[in-house]
Amino acid sequence: MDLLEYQGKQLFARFGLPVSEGAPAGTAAEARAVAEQLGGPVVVKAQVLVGGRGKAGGIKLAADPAEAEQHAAAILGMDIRGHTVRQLWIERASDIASEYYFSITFDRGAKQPLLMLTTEGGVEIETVAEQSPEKLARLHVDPLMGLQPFHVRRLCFAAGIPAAEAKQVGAIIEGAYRAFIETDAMLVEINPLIVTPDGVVRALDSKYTVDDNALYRHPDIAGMRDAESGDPQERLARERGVNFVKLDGGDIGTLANGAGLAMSTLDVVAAAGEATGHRPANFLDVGGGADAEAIATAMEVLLSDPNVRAVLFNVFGGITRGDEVAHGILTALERLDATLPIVVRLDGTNAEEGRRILADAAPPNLHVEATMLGAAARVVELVEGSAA
Amino acid sequence: MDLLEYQGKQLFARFGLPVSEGAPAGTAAEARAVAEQLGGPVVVKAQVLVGGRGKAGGIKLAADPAEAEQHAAAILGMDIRGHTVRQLWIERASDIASEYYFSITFDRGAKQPLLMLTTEGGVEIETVAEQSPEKLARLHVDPLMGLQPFHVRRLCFAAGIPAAEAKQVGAIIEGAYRAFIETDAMLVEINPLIVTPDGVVRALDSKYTVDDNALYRHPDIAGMRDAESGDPQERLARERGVNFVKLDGGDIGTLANGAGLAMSTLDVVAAAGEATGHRPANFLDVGGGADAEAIATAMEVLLSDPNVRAVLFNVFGGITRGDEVAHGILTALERLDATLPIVVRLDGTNAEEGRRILADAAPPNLHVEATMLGAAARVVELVEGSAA
Amino acid sequence: MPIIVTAETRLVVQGITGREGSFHASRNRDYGTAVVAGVTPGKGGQDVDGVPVYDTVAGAVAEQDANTAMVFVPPRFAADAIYEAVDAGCGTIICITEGIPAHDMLRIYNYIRPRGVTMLGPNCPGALSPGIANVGIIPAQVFAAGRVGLVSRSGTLTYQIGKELADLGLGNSTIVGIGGDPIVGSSFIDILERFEADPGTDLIVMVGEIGGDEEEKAGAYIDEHVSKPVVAYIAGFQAPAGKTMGHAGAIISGSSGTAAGKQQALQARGIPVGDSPTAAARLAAERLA
Amino acid sequence: MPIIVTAETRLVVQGITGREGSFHASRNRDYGTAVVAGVTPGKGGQDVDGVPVYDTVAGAVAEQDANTAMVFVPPRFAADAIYEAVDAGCGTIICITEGIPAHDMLRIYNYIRPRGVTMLGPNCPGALSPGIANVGIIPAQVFAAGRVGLVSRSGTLTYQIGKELADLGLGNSTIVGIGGDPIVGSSFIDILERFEADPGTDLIVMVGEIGGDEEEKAGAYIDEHVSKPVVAYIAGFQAPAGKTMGHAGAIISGSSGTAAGKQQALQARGIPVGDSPTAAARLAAERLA
Repeated sequence: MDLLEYQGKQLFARFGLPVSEGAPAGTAAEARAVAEQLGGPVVVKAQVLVGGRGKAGGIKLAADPAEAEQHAAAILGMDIRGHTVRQLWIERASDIASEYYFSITFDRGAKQPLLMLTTEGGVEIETVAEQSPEKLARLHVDPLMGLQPFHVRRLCFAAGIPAAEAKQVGAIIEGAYRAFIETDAMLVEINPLIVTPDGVVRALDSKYTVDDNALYRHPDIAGMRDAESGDPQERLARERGVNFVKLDGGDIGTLANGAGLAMSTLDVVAAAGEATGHRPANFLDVGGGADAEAIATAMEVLLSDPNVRAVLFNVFGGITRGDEVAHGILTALERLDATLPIVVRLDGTNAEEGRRILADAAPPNLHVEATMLGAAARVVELVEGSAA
Repeated sequence: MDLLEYQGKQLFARFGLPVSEGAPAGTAAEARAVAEQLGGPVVVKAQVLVGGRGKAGGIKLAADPAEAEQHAAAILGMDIRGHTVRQLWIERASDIASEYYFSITFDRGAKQPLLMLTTEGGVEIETVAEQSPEKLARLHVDPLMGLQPFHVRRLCFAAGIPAAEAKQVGAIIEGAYRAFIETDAMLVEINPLIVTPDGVVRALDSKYTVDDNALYRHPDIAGMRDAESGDPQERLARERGVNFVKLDGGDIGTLANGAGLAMSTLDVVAAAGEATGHRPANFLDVGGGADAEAIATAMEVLLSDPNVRAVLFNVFGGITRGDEVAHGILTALERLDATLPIVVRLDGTNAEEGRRILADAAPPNLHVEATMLGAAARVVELVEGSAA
Repeated sequence: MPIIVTAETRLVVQGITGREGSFHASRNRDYGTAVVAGVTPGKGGQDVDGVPVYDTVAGAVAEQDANTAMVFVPPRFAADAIYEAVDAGCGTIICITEGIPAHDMLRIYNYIRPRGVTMLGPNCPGALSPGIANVGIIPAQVFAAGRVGLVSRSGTLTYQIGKELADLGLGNSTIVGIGGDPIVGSSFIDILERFEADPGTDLIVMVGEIGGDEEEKAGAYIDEHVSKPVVAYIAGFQAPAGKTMGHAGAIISGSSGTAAGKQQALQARGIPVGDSPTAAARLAAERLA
Repeated sequence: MPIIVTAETRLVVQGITGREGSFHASRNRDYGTAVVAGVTPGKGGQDVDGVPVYDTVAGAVAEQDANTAMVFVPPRFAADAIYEAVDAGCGTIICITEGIPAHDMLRIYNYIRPRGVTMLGPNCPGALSPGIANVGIIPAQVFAAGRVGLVSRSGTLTYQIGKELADLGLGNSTIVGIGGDPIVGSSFIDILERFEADPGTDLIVMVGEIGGDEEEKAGAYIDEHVSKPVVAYIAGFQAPAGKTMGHAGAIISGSSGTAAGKQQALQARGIPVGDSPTAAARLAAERLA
């Protein structure tokens, strides 16, 4: 789960990291009120889960509350790379002498947290990594050893942090590491980490991702999820507990059991549809051991996309039983009164029984195929036919 | 550093372990006041760093404040196995249905904390270990894994803790483990861990030892040290920072550099003096790199024991330099106006120079010996001569 | 000859009294696996379908010589279960549970690795050595015994490829599901090393997917250390960046972890990559022909 | 042939700019040890008596190929220094510092042990291979080169026995101080195993003291695994129970850890125990005669 800048900063503050004083605002009037309370110049910042806010005009300096209100009004509702701005963060403006970068990522390759620090902050870290790799200090921390003082020293020495700032930067590294560990974070990034002209080091932005699987340990963070955001179909899927990802521009709904098979299904559908311009509309994994009810729910999510003109079921039963899948399909067809073409490929546990159940019911729009490639070809054929 | 019962219980409470309500008292009047505040029957408990308080009459049940005052007056000043009672702990009396035992020791053999739990509490754990070892559940915890729920379950199952109490006992194990780790404890013992007739589990006593080397991390615990207690000579040594242990019934003061050599010196002195009944009076390690001043201070501590009638210096220089030792001895003799026989054996770094310095000064009561065994024989001879 | 699950496997099932635990324990036993014990705290002394249940893994190890643990407990309790199995001396842990917090596995991985413990998963289907032993949820009926080693991050996709191989007359030495989480106990390289050393394996099929760089690393490893032919399949060419595709580990971050990148990396090492499970199986059959 | 400190030793001294660190670094170097670097954070780029100083151990390892670290930093910072040396890849750590919290060493021990790192100390005098290398504070002039392996929990007591051996014409292959703390990086058994394997060692002298049960365990180990003659000395017969005798590890708890108990345990295994350093040295000379 990705957090908005101000949510990340709230966590920063909880772990003792210095951030600028500020408050969130949902309306222009609120933005003005916050600016009045802070006094002096403020920065109005769009809160969206996407980069490039500044370039898109989502971050504006305001000299006074009136200007803050104007900027807020302009930014709210703005579309930034597909994300509508519904929330702002208003904070006291900062004087900046230098911009550093610090992050902790969950390095799955090394299986250890990776700390990165550079004095070349304020830009994309990939750029620094490419253009001046010698300026990017990188260090892994064995989680069983834990962050030791030497890690901090080594990182600061390697990045060339001036001695006068090393203590502040060190405390920020320690606080961020604690935050990373204690909030089950997958990413904690501070870019830029600024130094003010009078030598104060402060986090001016935050990028913060928390492991979805660990949210049960952090109900406060789970509560930060922005229920309003995102695609309506994905929201429906989330509400129904269906493992679903929408793909842009597709017209063939797909469903499989198991993430790998579901991904593979997309690939073979895309390959089959390439010549005629048909594409998969979604990823949907019904998971292991799905029962009839789960299948029906998944179908409901699939059909909520009006662009979907045919559906492919690709189920290879392990825990999942073919007879349950067959019942689920029939239940869904009846309940949703679905008439669009549906191709079913069933294999594995109780597959024969499942195929018999489908053959017995024999709804006219249902087509059973024996192989995955055959099913992909068939569903493309059917959606192409329905378009004609 | 060993803590008194009530100090250990204060730490227990800090880590969420249930203890009886109570307060310390230094006078009979204070004891009465505490009893009045608690209401109902109370237990008056002598606070000394030695076992067997109950048998010695140091723990008494009082039905009312007046009786608490009487018991307190009787217990204060009492000598319990060489320890004078100066402090009491007054707590609400408990009804006891069962007595369990739980401890965490620093197992240096296994290099891991060792947890022990048994339902046979209230007696010396060595007795349980000998007489019914099958009732004593033992489990090591790898500190890098940390205490996991399975450790707690395994211990409770192995000890046969009734299911109804397992949750409370489990919470106590978890709290005690946190206390053990977070206070740098060498021992955390609860004996007895009682179960009341209405099923409440509570720590009725505490035995708590904290690593001296880690006290700098725990200034609050360091402040619990009972400066008044112990032998006056050991107190002097502690004040002067001298590594000293008094031995009962000895008449030969000993000093060496390094703990191993100091122990060995005791052994050879004891062997040499066995026939004539002379024994070492102390262990004293001046440590590595002792300078003249440190030697003089150590000598001062040695001579503060009126039973000491001769002194053996056994120094094998590594970091410690023989010339410094020689200067220290001469300084001490002069400063303390010491006339008792002193045998010196110097070896290692700058030993020749040290021996020359001593030979040049040649105080009449100073005898230089070439070997450790020779020095031990000589000091016994001299103390035997001085007794004649 | 099989790897990981063998005729020597003596299995203890953690969470055996749960719905899935009991179902698969029985199924594994019926297949011929020595399912010697189950563990459910508080249910010690009971049995599940004749398999004795213990309160602790230590009890199961002491009384039944269990050497392999299969973890079926819910994700919140899975880390504890894994530690318990390791602490009790099980040298092999197969964790089926899905949804374990990544930081839990981060600690577990770094704990077990220097201690030489073998782990599959979490979020894996287990391992099957056809005709010998099955530990996990792999539907054994799909697979035939043979000389193809199969290693995969995915469950059902593995079954799919197993079936495609079987349709071409090829069987497997062992099918190993390493799991779809960001950190799993065994990497492709760990399993490749075992298949390379296994005289019963002639060819290896590696089934990867988007996310991470294990496939790329495996490619380099194969180039240097694997003498047997390897054929690969990668799923997720259609996956958009930044979206988790079912598996917590299946996510494209920035430009890294794409299926195309993995395919290129493998092909650059001379490892053929099929563009469908069917194609991958055919490549395997060609190599063995 | 020596053990632990050898001609291959390339030493980095942590805390080299301190009083003791600089003194002993120079002394070790003058003896012939390859003292290739020192570390003091913030003093990188300086040198101590010609030895280059780095800010980090990683720097010293990268530029000077240091493989052994000697720790001279104060106890509060010693755990960090040890972790730094391990993390930088030093395979041998010799920690002279006294007074490190026991829990720090508890974690360090359990961390380094499965990773195969060799550690002496804390609170140890180091190791000396006469004529080859000296790492630590052992006064080399006391010892002669020869074929007696010497291992001890104590510093000056070791010098005493070394001198007694030298007086009898015996020299040492290596003198190893394992340290006087409750938990030290290497046990008697670890060192006995190395001396047993060392063709340059003919006899081993083991110098124990009160506290713990390492001597008893060593006795059992010698009985089973050591073919070379072993002679022992134990200090602390006069020590009362419950008092720490200088070394944090030298304390008799209850009935365990007494010198008499250790002596009996060793003698029961047929290992002769001298009742003074002189007697122990004579026993060694007799065995080698």
